[in-house]
Amino acid sequence: MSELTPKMDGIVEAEIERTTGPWREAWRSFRKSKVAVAGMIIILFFVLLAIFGPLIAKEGINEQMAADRLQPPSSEYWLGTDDFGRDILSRIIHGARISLSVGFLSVIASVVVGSFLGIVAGYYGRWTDTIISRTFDIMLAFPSILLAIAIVSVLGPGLENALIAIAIINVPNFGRLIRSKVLSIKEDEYIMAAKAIGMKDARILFSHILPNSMAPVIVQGTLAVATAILEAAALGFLGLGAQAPQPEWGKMLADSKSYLQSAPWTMIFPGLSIMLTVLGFNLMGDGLRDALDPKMKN
Amino acid sequence: MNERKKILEVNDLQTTFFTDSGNVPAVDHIEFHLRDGEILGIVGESGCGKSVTSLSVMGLVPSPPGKITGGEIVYNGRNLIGLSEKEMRQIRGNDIAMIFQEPMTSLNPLFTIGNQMVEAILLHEKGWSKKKAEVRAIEMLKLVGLPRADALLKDYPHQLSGGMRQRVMIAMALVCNPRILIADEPTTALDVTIQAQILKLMRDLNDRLGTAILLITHDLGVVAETCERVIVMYAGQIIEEAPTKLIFEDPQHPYTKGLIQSVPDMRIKKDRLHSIPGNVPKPGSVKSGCRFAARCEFAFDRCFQENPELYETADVHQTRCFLYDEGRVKSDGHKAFIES
Amino acid sequence: MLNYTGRRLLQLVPVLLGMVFIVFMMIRAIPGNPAQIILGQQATPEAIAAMNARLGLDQPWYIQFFKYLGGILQGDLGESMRTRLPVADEIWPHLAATMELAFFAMIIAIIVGVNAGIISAWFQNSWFDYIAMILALVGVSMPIFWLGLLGQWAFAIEFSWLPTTGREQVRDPVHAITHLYIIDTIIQGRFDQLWQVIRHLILPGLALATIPMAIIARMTRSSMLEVMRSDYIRTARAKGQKMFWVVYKHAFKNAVIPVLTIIGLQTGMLLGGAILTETIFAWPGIGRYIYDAINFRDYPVIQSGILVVAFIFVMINLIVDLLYGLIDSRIKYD
Amino acid sequence: ACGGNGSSGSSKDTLVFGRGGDSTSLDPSRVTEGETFKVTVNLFETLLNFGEQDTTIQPGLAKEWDTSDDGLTYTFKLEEGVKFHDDTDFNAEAVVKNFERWANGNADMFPYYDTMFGGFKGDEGHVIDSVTADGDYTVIIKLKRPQAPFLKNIAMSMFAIASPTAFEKGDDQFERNPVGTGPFKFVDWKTNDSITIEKFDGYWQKGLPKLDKIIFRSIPDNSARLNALIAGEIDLADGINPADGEKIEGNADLQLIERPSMNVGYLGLTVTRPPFDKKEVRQAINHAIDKQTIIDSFFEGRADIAKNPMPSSISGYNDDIKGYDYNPEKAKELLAKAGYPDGFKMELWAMPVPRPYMPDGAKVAEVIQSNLADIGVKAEIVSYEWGTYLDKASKGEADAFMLGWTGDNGDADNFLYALLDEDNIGSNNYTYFKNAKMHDLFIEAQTEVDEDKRIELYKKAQEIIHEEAPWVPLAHSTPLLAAAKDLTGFVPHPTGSDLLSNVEFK
Amino acid sequence: MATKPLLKVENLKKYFPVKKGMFGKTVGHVKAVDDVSFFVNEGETLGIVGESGCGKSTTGRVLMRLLEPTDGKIEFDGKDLASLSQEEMRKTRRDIQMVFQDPYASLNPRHTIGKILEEPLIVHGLSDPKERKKKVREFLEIVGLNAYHAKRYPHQFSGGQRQRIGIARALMTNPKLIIADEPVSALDVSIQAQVLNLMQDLQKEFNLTYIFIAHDLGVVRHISDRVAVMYLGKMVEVADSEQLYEKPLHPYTQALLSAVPVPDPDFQKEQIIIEGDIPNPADPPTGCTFHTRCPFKMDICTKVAPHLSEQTNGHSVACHLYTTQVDNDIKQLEGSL
Ligand SMILES: Nc1ncnc2c1ncn2[C@@H]1O[C@H](COP(=O)(O)OP(=O)(O)OP(=O)(O)O)[C@@H](O)[C@H]1O
Ligand SMILES: Nc1ncnc2c1ncn2[C@@H]1O[C@H](COP(=O)(O)OP(=O)(O)OP(=O)(O)O)[C@@H](O)[C@H]1O
Ligand SMILES: [Mg+2]
Ligand SMILES: [Mg+2]
Repeated sequence: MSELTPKMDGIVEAEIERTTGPWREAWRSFRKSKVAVAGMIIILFFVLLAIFGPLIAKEGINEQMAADRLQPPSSEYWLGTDDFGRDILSRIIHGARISLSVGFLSVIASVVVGSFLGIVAGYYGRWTDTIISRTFDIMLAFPSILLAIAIVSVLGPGLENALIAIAIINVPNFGRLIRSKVLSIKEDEYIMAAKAIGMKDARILFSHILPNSMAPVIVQGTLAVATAILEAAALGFLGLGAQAPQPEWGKMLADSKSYLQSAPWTMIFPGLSIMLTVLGFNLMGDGLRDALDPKMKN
Repeated sequence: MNERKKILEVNDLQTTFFTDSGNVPAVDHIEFHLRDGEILGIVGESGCGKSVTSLSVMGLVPSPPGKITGGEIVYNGRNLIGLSEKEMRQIRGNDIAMIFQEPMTSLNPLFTIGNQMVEAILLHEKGWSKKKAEVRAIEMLKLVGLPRADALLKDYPHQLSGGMRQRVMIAMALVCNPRILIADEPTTALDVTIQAQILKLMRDLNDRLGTAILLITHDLGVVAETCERVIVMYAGQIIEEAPTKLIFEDPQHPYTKGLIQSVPDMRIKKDRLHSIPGNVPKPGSVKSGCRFAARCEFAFDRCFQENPELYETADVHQTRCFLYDEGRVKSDGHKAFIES
Repeated sequence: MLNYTGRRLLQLVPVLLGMVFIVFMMIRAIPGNPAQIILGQQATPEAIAAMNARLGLDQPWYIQFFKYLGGILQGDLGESMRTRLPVADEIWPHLAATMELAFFAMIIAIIVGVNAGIISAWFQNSWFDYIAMILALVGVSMPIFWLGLLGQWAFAIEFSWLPTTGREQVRDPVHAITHLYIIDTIIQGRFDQLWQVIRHLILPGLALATIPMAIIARMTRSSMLEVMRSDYIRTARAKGQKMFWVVYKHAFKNAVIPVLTIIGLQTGMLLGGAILTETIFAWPGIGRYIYDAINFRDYPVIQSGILVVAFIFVMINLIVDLLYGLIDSRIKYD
Repeated sequence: ACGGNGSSGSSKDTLVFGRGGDSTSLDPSRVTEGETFKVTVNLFETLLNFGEQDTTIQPGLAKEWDTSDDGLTYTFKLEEGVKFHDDTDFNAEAVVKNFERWANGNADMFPYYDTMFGGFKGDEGHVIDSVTADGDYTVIIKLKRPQAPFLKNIAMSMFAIASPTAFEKGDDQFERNPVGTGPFKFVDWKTNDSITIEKFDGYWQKGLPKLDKIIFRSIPDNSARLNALIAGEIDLADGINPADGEKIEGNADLQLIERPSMNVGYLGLTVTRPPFDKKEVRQAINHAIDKQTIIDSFFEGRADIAKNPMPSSISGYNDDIKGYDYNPEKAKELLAKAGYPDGFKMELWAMPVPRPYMPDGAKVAEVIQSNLADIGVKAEIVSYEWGTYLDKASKGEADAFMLGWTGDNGDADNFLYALLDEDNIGSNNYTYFKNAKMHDLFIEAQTEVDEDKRIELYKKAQEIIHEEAPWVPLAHSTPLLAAAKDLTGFVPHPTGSDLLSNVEFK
Repeated sequence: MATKPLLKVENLKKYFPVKKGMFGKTVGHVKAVDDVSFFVNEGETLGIVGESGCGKSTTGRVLMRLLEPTDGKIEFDGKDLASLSQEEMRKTRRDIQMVFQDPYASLNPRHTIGKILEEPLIVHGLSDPKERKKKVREFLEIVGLNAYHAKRYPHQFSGGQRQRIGIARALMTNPKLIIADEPVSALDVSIQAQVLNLMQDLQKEFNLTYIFIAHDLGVVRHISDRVAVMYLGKMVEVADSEQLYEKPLHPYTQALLSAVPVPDPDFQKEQIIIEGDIPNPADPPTGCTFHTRCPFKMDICTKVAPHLSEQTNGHSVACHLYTTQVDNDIKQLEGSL
């Protein structure tokens, strides 16, 4: 069998730089995209802000200084103060924690539930599929913001409930995504191969189908974090999300609506924070899509 | 045969893809010509640059990331490189036409056959009425052996079988009587019985219309049955060029030789196939020396250091191998090769 | 195709039924008694009891449900608890208001988004592409209520270019016939009013259009890029076709289906989800109408309102599905 | 701003009145909600009117009236020559028909009639015995027992006299096509958008109304409404945030208008929920809250500190009571006395919607929260969406909740009894406060016809309330409106229903 | 060469329902495999050729019960596979393995080569991790790769290398039968030769039996001892490969053979170019499915489907040209009319 091995290694080695897994490969191509990295830096910035910001933020978020109400940005209050005389910068920093947690937690919840339902529907098919898919159809036919409002109305306003509502309205999106992904992976040849070596269904599901359907979920998840932050802000704006004195950005926006003309900084900075964070997730989501979804690669 | 005029000359063509993972010289200093009315084959394994060569001639290299980075393509005395998009459009379809590998995807699925054919005609026959163009389209469809040609005009591509679609593609390509037809693996996606039909059609058309054909394939059988002259490509380069008969009777490059021997022959059962070890390198992955050296059993030191040129070994036969370097230094490799 | 449409409509029945049921149960899970809310702080317990009796809220839920369902099946959407008007009568002006706004926004979004997407794909990696796509990303990242308020501030207050709120010049109100004011003013030949109606549409329309525009642009671009790589585009170019026609005829027609899907979904979403825009611009639309109904626990309005919106949503998607067939003859409805 | 309002010169005969919500009905007798009355007060008239800016009794459709000594018989002499918008005559028979319509209804149809007159025909508590016509222009109303605020009740805009020919066509018709005798008649209603009314040429008061047309526009968002005013799209805006007051005053094109206050905003302490069952705790909370800061920050100073559950303009107001002062130390002492030296945890319910008596509940709650923190009480701010809020609070589920009240007829009974008596537990008495002595005082006052005696009774009741401290009365706010500079003759009424017949543009 | 049949297939059928409408009403069938019978002797290679869509892959999959057969008997090593329970079948799969066509799609992109190769061992209860690793290394070397490749991912290999991995995976459980579904179709010629040689070497070394599915007649001839030709779900001819290539009986086989381009410009062959396309398998022609393209079509061909019958020793063909029973069939047909 001498001819099978010789001289091959030189070529093989030339082609393969390092031992790289598919994830690391994706990371490499992700890193190459400037916008994606920019998005990641924005997110990282806010994440660090959320983690460490409260430690360095000059003042507590709830210290009311009636004398310093509605101060414009200055060297003392970099982003000015709100109508309680609270430092807006401090509140934005603390708000990062809220917005990011709502974004992440709600998406994680909907990914977990959605994936579970999607996998069950996609893999087992038949009546489970019918029931689950129909339920998704029903949920998707609702205008999502109305559905969220209705859910929050049932549960009562508050950050946790807003989070739950956002998680619920996102479930069908992930469920459908996973279901279709499972359906297509089910037809892939390596699934056939796994069956052919005598593998059991459960193992095929968890060791083959699940990991391979994760890429679009991660992409979708990143983008969904962005949407979730916006939705939380919208609910906050309607007074159905975070409650006083939580410095949630959407609520800060709503609270400062009437100062748009007299004290514009109270509304511009929270708005900008939302926009930047969401932009960060969107940028990163795009980058991830290019990195993880080879179909979109040029 | 040699008296026929060279209608297409490709000199020192280089096409490079500028990708994230580096520059890929997909076509690396290629030089060949096509004579009026001949069928020239380009063979080579996957990724060796056959399609890029043909797209370069058409000025259709996907850009970005691809770009023609050097050389000239002379058609009818005119260098196509550097022509404006508008001038190039005049040439495409009119003088040089092209058909592609996948008949399933090469026709726009959302337009009828008639629509697409008429479009092709009207693009170059300014002032023709649609009616006239339709008549011409039907004529062409009949020419390529499609039954019910007029009804076919109203059909969508998906209503046709693969073989029929490839015939439509050919008809559409020939609609303006081009001088050159470039066919990029036109039968690879088809079943053998259908492949036989299409190849026969192409030979007939070449006979009757005198269209020169540049036939790209990886199937040596197709080359043997169809082409007058063959170019063998490897990793972006031409490594051998000769009339078909010569290539099969007296292959010179070790790669060509290996390739021919690798093909299982339907006529005789061999115990064991000859095989070329190693993998086909991507263009650009071999930085120095002969692209084939790593897989070559006759390789010697020089092969790993310098890239050989195309040596003319006979009037009509060229090979890119140091074994045919006139000023060659005798070596073990050479001896072994000659003896083999 | 008719057959298919019929079947699709039939398939809608369980979805809509499920929806009615979910909404029905959900709004009853919302704490708060409609009678109390409608009657307000001043209400006496007797008044509340009397109202509960009138509204049938003292009956077990399943009786209420089947009564409502029975009504729906006879085309009766119920009667608003608050205003005591048939929901069917009340809903149309609101729906029309939102439809006018949503369609206006979608038209802007489609025209701008589709072309931006096409051009970005055509000149991939050009400056236009980069800028358009960054703008699109910023667009989807924008809290629209913020954008709306800023827009109102800038264009209506600072520059006084556009009206801030409402659908019409209040001092010169449009005589409503269809409640789609653009149509109404045209029917009546009041082109001065038409101009005003359009001016009123611009700010909320733009606010509402931002996100769909961005989404459409991105979707068009990626769909176009995929199509532009395909063989038949190469074929079209090899024929010598002009790039403009290759892009707008051959490529776009093929790229349009996912874009259409998105357009359908977004239109549907705007119809029920424009609550914030409607609030900020005092647009008497359906989102606001249902939102208010939720606040007032006006059960029939919530139920029927959501049902109507969902029905339109699925109908739009059905129409989009049927459009696929017109565009792509490979899609067969059987 | 030019805002495109130069479309026609006649615009100055038209008033566009921007407000927060739409009316639910245009039949005032059928609703309880203020946005309806804002319109109907201009379409209909009542037998008696309130004063221009107070709740004194003034002639209305009845030019004279007379009360019997036992307080059981009222005789009204009606204006003559008054026409309804449908050109039918207004007369005694019409009045009788109106009363009959109400008395034959039920609590669902005529909720205010129920509240104000104790029920309907046949009910035990129904106060009105009979309403009869004596000739064309005299109406006699007989009561079963005296009712002190009867005349004030009659003057409330829900008891407006409508054209019998119109309401006999059916309630549904009538609600959308109101016909009254008011200075304006109904033209058009675009739900949730606008209601248009125009001058009634046959109005009986000469020279009125001055405007040709009024358009009531709903603009739910406060900021958007102000924007519309600045842009000149509306001429008069209701529900101005106190925060915007200064800005409006600084705008040469606008004027700020203050509505006389007849309200109270308070923090209710549910006395059935420990530790608020202890009087000392409730008093401690009263001492803990810095009302001045609240008023300065979130009413922008446009409110009076409240010490009683009703505003001082109402007769019976006890000004001798000394309000709890802001005194955290004292509060801590009281807490310690009650057995909570380290404070406790509680829920603080914040109003989710702005109301005239509380323009921004959530923000006030934040101040209260930080005040309470100073005395060691950890308050968690909770909010429900408005319907839920009221429902849950009325079930006694809140520890402490913010709420308020705007008077309907300027009578003490309409504040004290309505909000704090045990009879109203489960409806308007959200604190579940109960006091037998106070209850007796209220019942007595309801039938007491002697005004001085009544005042005494209410003063006593306020003392009890002060001592027991079921509330922390916070503020009597001055609701704000804003208008274009050239608008004159607008006199805001404390009840919130403004008659616009005198309004014009200069 | 042993002559005991390892696998015996009788009247195997696989119909795919064609569904329509909301309730998925079955309106017809694609007869992907229609009444196919054949056998494979131990240690030999049976080649199956045919054009695209004729049911080659389906046959392979049904044999392993990756698709449930609609009807028929599959006797493997004395057991009727068609009647085994799912669990028994799962266990039996260690004796029958498959190699797939697409080297890019048949390896899970998220698993390392080591994991891919280990999996069959884990699944079939070889639980000592050390031993498993050892075996993985051993087989990697056997198929011409290196032990250190175990740590790598599929995308780091070329098509030919991946196909070797696929083969190694099939070998891990020491199977008796390997069904190879177009294992070299996606490979370049020079690589194809490597893989074919490897497969032949392995066959000798491990005494394997192959069912080798391909559409390339040259490849099939090279590797097979016997060859079966399929057309539209039916087997039209089975013979020793010498026999089949030298003396094809069925007109379709003849056409097929003549259509294959031969890499020899001097070779003069008689070209039989058959007209038309392969019919739609959902709506196959009546009678002999090939009659629409057959140059020798007779009346009977449009009405009666020919049976596969043995002509000479081991050479069977399904064609009326060779049917001795033609007359009987015609009689039968007339009787039924
Ligand atoms: N769009 C592209 N971007 C980057 N590289 C490309 C692109 N198109 C082709 N290449 C490179 O050019 C080389 C030659 O490709 P080409 O398509 O000409 O091969 P081929 O000989 O036609 O192969 P096949 O037989 O597979 O069609 C490939 O190795 C590939 O890496
Ligand atoms: N899961 C399926 N459902 C429905 N029809 C199927 C399915 N799988 C295969 N078919 C049909 O069965 C027929 C035979 O398919 P099969 O894949 O076995 O062909 P093949 O000979 O392997 O072709 P190829 O050479 O293209 O691989 C085809 O017409 C195909 O469309
Ligand atoms: Mg190619
Ligand atoms: Mg196959």
